[in-house]
Amino acid sequence: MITPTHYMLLSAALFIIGVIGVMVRRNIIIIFMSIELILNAVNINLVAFSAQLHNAVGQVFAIFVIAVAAAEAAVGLGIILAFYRNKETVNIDEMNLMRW
Amino acid sequence: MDLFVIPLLKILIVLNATLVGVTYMVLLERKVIAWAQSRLGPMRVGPYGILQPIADAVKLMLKEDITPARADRWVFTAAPIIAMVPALIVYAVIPFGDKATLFGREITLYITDINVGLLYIVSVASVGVYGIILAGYASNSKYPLLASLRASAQLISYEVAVTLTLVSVILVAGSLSMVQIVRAQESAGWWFVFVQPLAFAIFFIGGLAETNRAPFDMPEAEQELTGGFHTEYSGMRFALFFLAEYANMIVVSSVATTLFLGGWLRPFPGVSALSFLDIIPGWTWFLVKSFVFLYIFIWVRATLPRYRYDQLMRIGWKVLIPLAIVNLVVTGIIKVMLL
Amino acid sequence: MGEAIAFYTLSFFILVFAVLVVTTKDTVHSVLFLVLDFLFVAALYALLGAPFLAAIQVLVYAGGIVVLYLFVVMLVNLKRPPEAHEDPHRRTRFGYALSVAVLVELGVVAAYSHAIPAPVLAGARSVIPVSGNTEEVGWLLYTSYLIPFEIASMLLLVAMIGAIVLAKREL
Amino acid sequence: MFDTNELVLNMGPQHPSTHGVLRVVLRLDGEKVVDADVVIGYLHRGIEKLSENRNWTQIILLTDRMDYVAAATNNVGYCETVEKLMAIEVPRRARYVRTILCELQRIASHCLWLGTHAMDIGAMTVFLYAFRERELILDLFEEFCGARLTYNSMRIGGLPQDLPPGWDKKVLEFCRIMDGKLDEYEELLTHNRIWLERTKGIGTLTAAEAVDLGLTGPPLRGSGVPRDIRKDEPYAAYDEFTFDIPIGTAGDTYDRYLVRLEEFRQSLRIIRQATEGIPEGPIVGKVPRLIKPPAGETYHAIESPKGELGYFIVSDGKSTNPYRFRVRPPSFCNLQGLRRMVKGHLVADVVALIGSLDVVLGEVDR
Repeated sequence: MITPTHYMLLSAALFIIGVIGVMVRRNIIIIFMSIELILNAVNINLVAFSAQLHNAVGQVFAIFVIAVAAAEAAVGLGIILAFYRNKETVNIDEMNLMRW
Repeated sequence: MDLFVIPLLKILIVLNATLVGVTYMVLLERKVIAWAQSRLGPMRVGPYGILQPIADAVKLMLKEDITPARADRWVFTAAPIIAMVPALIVYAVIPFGDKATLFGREITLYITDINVGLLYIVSVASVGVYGIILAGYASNSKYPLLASLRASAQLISYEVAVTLTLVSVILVAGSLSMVQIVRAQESAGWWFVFVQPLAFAIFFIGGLAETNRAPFDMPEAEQELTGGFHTEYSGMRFALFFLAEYANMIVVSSVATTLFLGGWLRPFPGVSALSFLDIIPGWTWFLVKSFVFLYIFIWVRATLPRYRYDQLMRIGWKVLIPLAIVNLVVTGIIKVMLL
Repeated sequence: MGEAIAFYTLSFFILVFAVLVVTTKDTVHSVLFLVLDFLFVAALYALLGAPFLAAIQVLVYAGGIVVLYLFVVMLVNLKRPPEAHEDPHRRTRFGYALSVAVLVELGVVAAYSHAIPAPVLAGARSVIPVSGNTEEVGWLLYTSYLIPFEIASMLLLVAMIGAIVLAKREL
Repeated sequence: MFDTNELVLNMGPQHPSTHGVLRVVLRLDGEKVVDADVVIGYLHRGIEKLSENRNWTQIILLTDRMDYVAAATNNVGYCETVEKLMAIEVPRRARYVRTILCELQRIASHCLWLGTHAMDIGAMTVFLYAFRERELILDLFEEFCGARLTYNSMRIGGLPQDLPPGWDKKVLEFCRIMDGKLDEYEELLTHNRIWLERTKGIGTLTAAEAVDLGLTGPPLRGSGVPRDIRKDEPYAAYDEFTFDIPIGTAGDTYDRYLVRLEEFRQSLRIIRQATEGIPEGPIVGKVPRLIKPPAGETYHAIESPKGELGYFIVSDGKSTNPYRFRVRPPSFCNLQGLRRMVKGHLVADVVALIGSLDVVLGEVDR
């Protein structure tokens, strides 16, 4: 029997993998992808509870999360490109100036 | 038995029929274009060249499979597979007919009918873009890279217009399930092409662009980019791209048939005077309609020159998408106000 | 039983691909693993009885957002490896430690909730006059959550304009 | 595109639409052409130098190999230059036949141009239609001189042999067929929206620019300069026929296309007049047994399908081969316009513009 706890543990593991990616990697594109993993972890939780509670609200929230992820990806990647054009790098350790 | 064997058999039949259909689609294209150009087309292999696809397949399989020296080996291998798989799994939800009785058993002539069928098709088709992008990237060559940038921009832009037309069809039909959409046309008494002519036109143009067909075939424009994203491919991997393109054409024509031309329904299902046409089984109508659609694809290719990349984008964003939005809004207003 | 097999298989692939996303050196390969990961997450949604969300996940995530990532990775063709430079003040080990701490914390929370099962909120469904997953989600989106929905659409519009402004060289 | 780096793209020498072995090095910003460098010489065979070691008759055969899709025109140009140097009077019948051959050749060359140009823009059917009609002309040439591509169809002082019996009837029949086929091409292209969008406003050259770049032939006339050697300095029998010189207004790819299409019609008009009025008489003038022009130099130009094809020949009066042999090839000179034309356009336009200039690499490199 698969309970919501199983889904929560899966989600927690996915979340942590994402967090480790954010904390450890220095390539900003990979960091962005780790953030997507984190958002997916959240979505798994939402959908699991939605199934458990027989209520579609969790799925609605998951849709909002996806919308926010799309917005975040668009703006974030725009920033990466703008940054890359000026400094020829995507290494987050070299992004140490507030303006250039 | 009913849970596993019959669906498996259906999948087997549909997959094989698709692959055979695709190879013969290539022959049909060569023949039709040849006739348009006052030539004969392939004539050597078998009578009137009907064994040509088999010869082609054998040739492509026996050819040397070249991987460029500085290509990204894994991605280079994966790209044609990624292009081919979505083109094939879309057939899971396409209803080729209603029901048939075979060996005393009633069988539905579709693999499955899921609640979100249309959405499934759109989402699976959107994954097909990866094959092209990755092929261009992994080849480590300039022409394929340019072509894959073109292709991905083109596919993503036209996906918007095509999906918007699908939404207006969903509004009319009131369902996302492919079977339900056909049933809606049955109960409405006419095909949706008469209800949504603009959506049909946009879908057709968008379909040409989505399948990289002339006049929107710049991702593989031989004269500009020496073959486009599959320049560096040879042998069976090239064949997979080729098959994927034609399989996608068949998908687009099947979807158009289902959504706009009434799927397995006879012409004018509402007119009882034509009910003598009911003797012809539904799947025949489906195949005939799809065939007509495919023929038009080829015909367009034989006739029209190619658009330029920026013109293609202009048509997509400044003509098709606004038209599709207007069509959607008008459909919604009519649906709410009048019905 | 079938559900358990499906769950464990899907979870296994989700976690393996997630680890590969984070650890792979080649950014393009990383993006590909991300796509695979999202596809398996979509399969998990289907398993949870949310086919609409599964389709949206594939359509928006795999077919949209990740293509964007791939575009950026292809445009940002780096002449030197992106991780060549490391800030001496960086505390990687601290990052790992923090992550493990959060994992333990989440595990404890999950185990605790396992001990005290949440009450099943019945009756929430009866508010919705439609049946079927897609219809339910649609009904909720356009009634109770209409304002968040509109705000989300505004957010997307703002993000679109922002991305254009950022990425375009000259306006 | 986002990338700020310019992409250097090597178009050719192996590329399906550079019409042979042209190499264009493009500097691209996204898909926009920032600069283009035209590299030639892949088909250089040293025809000019080779000619200095051949006797005067043997050179005719070499001229075939320059513009190999319009070999008869090359032959006529060369023979007339030598005749001018030696002051040989060519009989009227020979001049008429030369005119017919030149104009047939112009149609054949334009057929090839139309087919490949349309093919470059993606209209594949026009290509086969145009080649179908070119085949009819090649049949006519085969009947006249036995060859289908490199004709060697002229001799100094006249023709190698008289016309085969019934040939003129076949030419008139061909003219009748061609009239209908031209409408067919126009139906497929002239008012086609996609064709208009692909060609209008692409590679626009003003009249002054075209003259400055030294363009001749249809590219020059497309920009509105009414320069045609057939009218300005008539050779062969052109002064005896009435025909018009089509000129364009905007100087873009579409105008060059229209000019060439009208040239099809004018060529048919000339062929009709010439075939119907062909005089009886000898086919060779008074030519000495040994061709050995007096010392001196001369330049003579004719209007080849591509533009002004000029021969500059120096004879020392002592040997049986030229002292200096130089060709002014129209393709080479027209190709100089490419760099100016492609700037600011897209990659797809580059192939359209190469097609629109109608270059033959055999003539560019010689």
